[in-house]
Amino acid sequence: MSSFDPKIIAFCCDQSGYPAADMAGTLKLKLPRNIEIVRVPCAGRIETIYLLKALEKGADGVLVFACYEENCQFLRGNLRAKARLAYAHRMLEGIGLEKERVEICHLATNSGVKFVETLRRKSEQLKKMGPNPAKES
Amino acid sequence: MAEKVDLSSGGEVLIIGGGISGITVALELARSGIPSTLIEREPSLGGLSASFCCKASESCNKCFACVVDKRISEIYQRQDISILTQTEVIGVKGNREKHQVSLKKGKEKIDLKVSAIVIAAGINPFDASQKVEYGYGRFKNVITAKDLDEMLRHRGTISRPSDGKLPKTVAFFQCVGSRDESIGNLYCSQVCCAYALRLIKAVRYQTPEVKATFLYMDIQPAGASFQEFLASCREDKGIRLIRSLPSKVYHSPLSDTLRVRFTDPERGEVVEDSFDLIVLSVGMVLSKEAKRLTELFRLSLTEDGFIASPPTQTGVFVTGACSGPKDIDRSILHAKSAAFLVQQHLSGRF
Amino acid sequence: MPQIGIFIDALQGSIPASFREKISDYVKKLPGIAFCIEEENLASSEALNRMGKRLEAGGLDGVVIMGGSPKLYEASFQKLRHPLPFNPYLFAVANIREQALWMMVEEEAALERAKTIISKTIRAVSNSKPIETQSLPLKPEVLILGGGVTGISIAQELAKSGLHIFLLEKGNHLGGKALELHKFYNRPLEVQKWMDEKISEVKNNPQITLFTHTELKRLDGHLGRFQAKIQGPDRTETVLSVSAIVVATGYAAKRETKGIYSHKRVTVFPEMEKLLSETKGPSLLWDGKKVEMVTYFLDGVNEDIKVDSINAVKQALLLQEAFQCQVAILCKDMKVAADGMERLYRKAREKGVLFFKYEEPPKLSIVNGQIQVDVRDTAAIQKKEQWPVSILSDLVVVGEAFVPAPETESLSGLLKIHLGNRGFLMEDNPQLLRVRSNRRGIFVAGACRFPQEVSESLIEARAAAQEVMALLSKGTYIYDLAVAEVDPKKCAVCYTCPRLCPHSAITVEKYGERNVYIISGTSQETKWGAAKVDPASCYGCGICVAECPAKAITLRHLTDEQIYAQMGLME
Amino acid sequence: MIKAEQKPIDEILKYLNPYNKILLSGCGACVTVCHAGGEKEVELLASGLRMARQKIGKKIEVLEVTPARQCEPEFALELSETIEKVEAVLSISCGVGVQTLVRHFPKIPIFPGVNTSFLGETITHGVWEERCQACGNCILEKTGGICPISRCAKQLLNGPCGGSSKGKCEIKKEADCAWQLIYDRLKTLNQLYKLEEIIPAKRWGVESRDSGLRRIVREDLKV
Amino acid sequence: MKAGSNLEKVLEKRLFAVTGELGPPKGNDVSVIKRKAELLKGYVDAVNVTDNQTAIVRMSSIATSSLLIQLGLEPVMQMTTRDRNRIAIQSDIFGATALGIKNMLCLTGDHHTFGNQVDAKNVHDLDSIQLIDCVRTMRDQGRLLGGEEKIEGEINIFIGAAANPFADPFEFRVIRLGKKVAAGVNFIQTQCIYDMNRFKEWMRMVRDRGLHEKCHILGGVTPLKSGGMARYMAKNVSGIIIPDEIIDRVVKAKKPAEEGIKICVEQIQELREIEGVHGVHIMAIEWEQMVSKITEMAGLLPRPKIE
Repeated sequence: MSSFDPKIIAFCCDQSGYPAADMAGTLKLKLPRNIEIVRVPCAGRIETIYLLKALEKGADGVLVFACYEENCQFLRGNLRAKARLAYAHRMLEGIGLEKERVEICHLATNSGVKFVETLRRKSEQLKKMGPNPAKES
Repeated sequence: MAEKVDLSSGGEVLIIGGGISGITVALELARSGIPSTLIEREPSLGGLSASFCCKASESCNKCFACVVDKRISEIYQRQDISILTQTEVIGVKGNREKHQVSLKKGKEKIDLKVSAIVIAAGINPFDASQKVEYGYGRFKNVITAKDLDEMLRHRGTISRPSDGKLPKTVAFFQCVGSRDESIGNLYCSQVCCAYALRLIKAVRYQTPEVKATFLYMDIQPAGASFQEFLASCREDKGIRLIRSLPSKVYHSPLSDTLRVRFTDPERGEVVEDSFDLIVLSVGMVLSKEAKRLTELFRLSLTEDGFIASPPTQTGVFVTGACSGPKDIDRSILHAKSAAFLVQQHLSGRF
Repeated sequence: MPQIGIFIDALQGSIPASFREKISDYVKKLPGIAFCIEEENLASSEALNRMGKRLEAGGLDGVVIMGGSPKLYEASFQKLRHPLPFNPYLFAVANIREQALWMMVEEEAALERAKTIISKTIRAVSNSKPIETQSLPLKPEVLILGGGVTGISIAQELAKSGLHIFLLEKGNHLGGKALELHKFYNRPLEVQKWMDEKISEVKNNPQITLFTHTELKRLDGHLGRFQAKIQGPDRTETVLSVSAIVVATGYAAKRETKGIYSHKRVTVFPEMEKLLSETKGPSLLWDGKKVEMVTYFLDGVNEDIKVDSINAVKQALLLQEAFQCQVAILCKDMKVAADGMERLYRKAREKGVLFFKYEEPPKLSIVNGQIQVDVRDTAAIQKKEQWPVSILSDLVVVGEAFVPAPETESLSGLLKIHLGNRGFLMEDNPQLLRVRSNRRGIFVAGACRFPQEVSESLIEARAAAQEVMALLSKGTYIYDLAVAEVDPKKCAVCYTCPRLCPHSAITVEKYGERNVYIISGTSQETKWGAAKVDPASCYGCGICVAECPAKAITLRHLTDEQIYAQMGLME
Repeated sequence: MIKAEQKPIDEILKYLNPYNKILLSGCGACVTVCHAGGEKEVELLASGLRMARQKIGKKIEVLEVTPARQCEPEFALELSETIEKVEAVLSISCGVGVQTLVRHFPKIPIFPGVNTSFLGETITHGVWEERCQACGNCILEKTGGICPISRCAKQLLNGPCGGSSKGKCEIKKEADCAWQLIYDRLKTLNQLYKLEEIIPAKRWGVESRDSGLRRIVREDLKV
Repeated sequence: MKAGSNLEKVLEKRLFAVTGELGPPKGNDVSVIKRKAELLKGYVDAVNVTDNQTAIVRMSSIATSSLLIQLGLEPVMQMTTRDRNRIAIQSDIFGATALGIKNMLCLTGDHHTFGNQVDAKNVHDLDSIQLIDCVRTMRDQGRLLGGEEKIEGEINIFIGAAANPFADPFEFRVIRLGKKVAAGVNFIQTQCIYDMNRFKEWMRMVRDRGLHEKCHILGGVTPLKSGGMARYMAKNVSGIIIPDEIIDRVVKAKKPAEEGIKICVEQIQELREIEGVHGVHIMAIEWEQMVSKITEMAGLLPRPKIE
């Protein structure tokens, strides 16, 4: 396996993603290296430009951890995040980048296991896809 | 290091039981500016509902487990609630105005003078081994819904305790220990139907090859969008809803599966079916700790064996599942209304 | 170069000493570090006092705590707030335990990850600005919409706690749907008498100003200064200024009247309840004839609402005991998930009530003046050909469909609160904890959210009262200005943010100063111009910030730079 | 307001191929309101362009700016120093903005980034519908305030045509037939008599675009 | 007399007129016109020549009409406002009348996106009613639209237009017919009729306003070839209503084509009894050979010869 460690930016909603990350820590579940966790009050705070700037400035993949539908503390933050991801996907398709580089994963405060599994799966997937050709060298 | 118990912010109210009900009463009183002391027998807060996993499938199935986690982290952030874990009540004296309560934390004894006491001692899941014919404790692959919950929370996927493999067929028995004359529990625990169906939906969403069979008497609704939830369960091909309670479970050594005997209403006769895993939806019974507290506070029990709430002037309030089976949703609601009563009782006094 | 103070928390040894040394060596070499202190357990009060004194010395632009999850420390920040002039938003936490030490396989990887987290956190805190707290005075005045059993009990509870209540009832009498009930299923109480006492107590309670025949016409303002324009019977309009609002407008019942349901021998629960309470004699008369056989057809409409099952069993017991009728109850599932219902259900079976659990709905037909009900019971064990059974009944009681009250939709538009499934108020979101709406200061209770048994609605009423008290009891609402803020110069007034704010906290007003436009021909003022966020109602979620096409809105406690800093990619 | 939609990015990349340093200019007015060319979209498109070119190894430098309104000479001239530094300009303001820049900067290639669609009304957030063709001689008073020139597929002045059924236009099944709306509207205002007189042929050649380039001159305002 | 065309004479003499319809070829193959003309000769008083029907490019209506004149048939030149602006329309009318064409049908025309030139720019400078008014001005006042100078020569044209009683809003359809009459129309050919009750209701409203005296109304009929055609027209062609009983009759019939003809003949007989209907317009699209059979079975033969 190539020694390439995909750089993943994980936007974690403070209501579900970030506590799930803490729980994964307390359960001593191991994460792949090279993962940046960004704490935002709600997935709705994540602007589409963050997703694109992340890929542009060197990330190989972006993961948005949002609450499940109908479980968002701010009622529609997760739906807005999904809509912005769709916009980003259209943009990525336009410039020939794989859609899988940016993905959303719904979870709740106590989904530590799902948090780690998603990140591991994504890291493997990005290893196969190879580094992000569009990142600033 | 016996850290000196900091009672400066203890205030007027003692809350016994650190489950979701106790925590909510403490939080609501704190929001109204009334400091309180919360004591909990276990080393950590959250009680039974803190060990629940998230049961969402495509979208949230409203099991409220994540709300419990949030309330726990919120209560640690408040500084006007003093939390004493591994603490028990050993004696109480005093009348309506002032209650003299003595607590035991490890070797230390603490005495408190409070004007209101809230009992939120919660419940224990019914001991499934009492239903001998289901073989809980004898057969490895017969587990309770609580065990499955913890398995999903810590390991993320369902697996058979005997060999750790993914069970292809799972049976859920409802009303284990509730609505049952032979045990003497003549009440419905109200939560197990929705709880089991949510577990099924979560498991089937994660591992669609698992086929579930749900053996029930009457499906009890829970929450405002239960109709759509139940309709989606009925449409799901992998879930069989059969209105009959099983009578016996045997272990068949050759195939390491469990044979279950129950009546199939369509064919109108008794049938036997084999399952890789059996999950018992155990009901609620008053916790031993709660029984001790009822004697201590000279409270009475209801017909169903839960704590009857005393007249409010006595300054003693009962909330949560120990006063009658409730799910997390209604426990929070009842805790808020109890907090309001406490507040009225205190303001009545000031 | 901003001066940053560093505290390394050992968290009672859960971060090993070796790891801590490497961290402190790394930190000491970084530019702009004022000091780097290690603490055994930062959350303990002594450590906090030491930290407080050290911060009092001043000369710091920010503090970074290296330890566990930020959630552990937010409490200690709050404890620090009072004695110390150090703004909590200048604190940042480097989560090196949960998200570095415990998450990496080898220690070396954990150390390297901890270093990146630390450098990112330092950069994030160095461009964060202090955020002050504000307090909003709250008059102890509450508006309650809906004079049903929920509305009047909230009014009573809050009046007892010293608040002044404006109770608005659209109709001409108080009591709402509960007046159709005569007996509780679990309390030996005459509902009518109990309701009359409550109504009279509300009527002559000085704390409660009662408006009947009155409707809410318009609502402006936010928490603490809602301006509710109400219209009385003679079309006079008054404006109430209240701090909080509780919606308790209840539900409506829609009776099926097509086909056989319009037959005179088919009735609904309220009529049956009235009949049972008025008839004294040993036998029950319906349309002049003696009633021997009554059938209850449940779950035809509200399959997931318990009220029909509860009322059916209660009435069946009364019919069997007092009027020697034979009762059959047809349902998909018998709802016993209410305190004491299982015992009532068993008592009904002992008294001879027949229960049928159907899958396909039973067929009703008229046979010489009576209603024949054919039903196939799925719980029975007999062979298929013995079913369906046809029950010849003098009276069939059918459940009415519970639908939202007619004005619920317009009310949700007026109050800018969301509608949930089936048109009831508020979506079924666990985070709302049953009584909160999507707007701060507006609460929802009782059947208008979800139709339920009276005793449940009373608990919900008291819970809503508690929410109001928690808000108004201190007289002021203290909040951090960690909210969104619109730059009027950049705002293109495109109305995106008021539409998308889930908490309806944004309204559109004319820049800073109030440009008042008089609508031609009327004296009505109107404000038009840039969007404005009401700081007290904003939850700080940042949805509007991300949606604004002109990037005119900033989130004061989490700006773009801070997020880019956390991403650790920017130069 | 003018409504516009962004061009697919691969199309933009085609005609930007020869240039390695461009200015991407948005506009703070109409295209901001319809989320096609505001500051947010400028950032997004800039990032997309950089990544696309980075991917094929032909880096591009994108300067980003969003004047308040691109159809004013002063705002356009504000960009002059930056424009000197670039090889081409990509403007995601409406067609007017693009051509304002072209008039002021004749020597530099200027490209559109959006397709300017129509003058439209907001139905709900994110849904806009055409309302006006700017035909220069408004006939709304004749049709109860509903314009057949912009909302009828055949621009009839004495509609509806034989294809209107159940209130819908035969050309686009989901679109309302303008003349059905006009009929219903005038019926509620009980002014149906207005539909009985023949509306004469429109004088296209005098006021509409068919009269050639149109110019409004307000002597009272001229400086 | 407006133009002295055969159709006008038949109608003025209160005889029951019969008009056919002929679709020009998708090219310049004159033999197609000859073949269709032969099938219609002697069975109809005049033949409608469609103008790029459903926006599909065909030989122009003027050319085909003048060819029909040489073949001894009287054409009714259809003209749509979709493809020509007012300059082209008026100059075409000069040409047509010069070539001896005496009848004209003024239509708005099908939208160009239905045809095979979807990228075209449609014109719609005038609409059908403004076109009628324009032609009447040229004929009666000898002036061009909005122009002052006299036309060199006489424009004698018998003006016709279409009407669709089955489009919505139904109660407005008669008012619109009134507008066409006010604009100077001389005869009307309706959309093909299947829903007889609705047509009768429409005729009643026409009679209430006395429009049936101000212009000659010919009922349009189209024989159904098969069940499939019936279902297709009912579903896709808006402005045509085919009641289910008629669709069922054609679908269930052993020989659908014959059943279609039988229905068409019944319709013609029914139209003859309706007061105010002065003729029938048989639109046998690509089935011209059936016109002889239909006219014979409906007892419309022989066609009157009027000097």
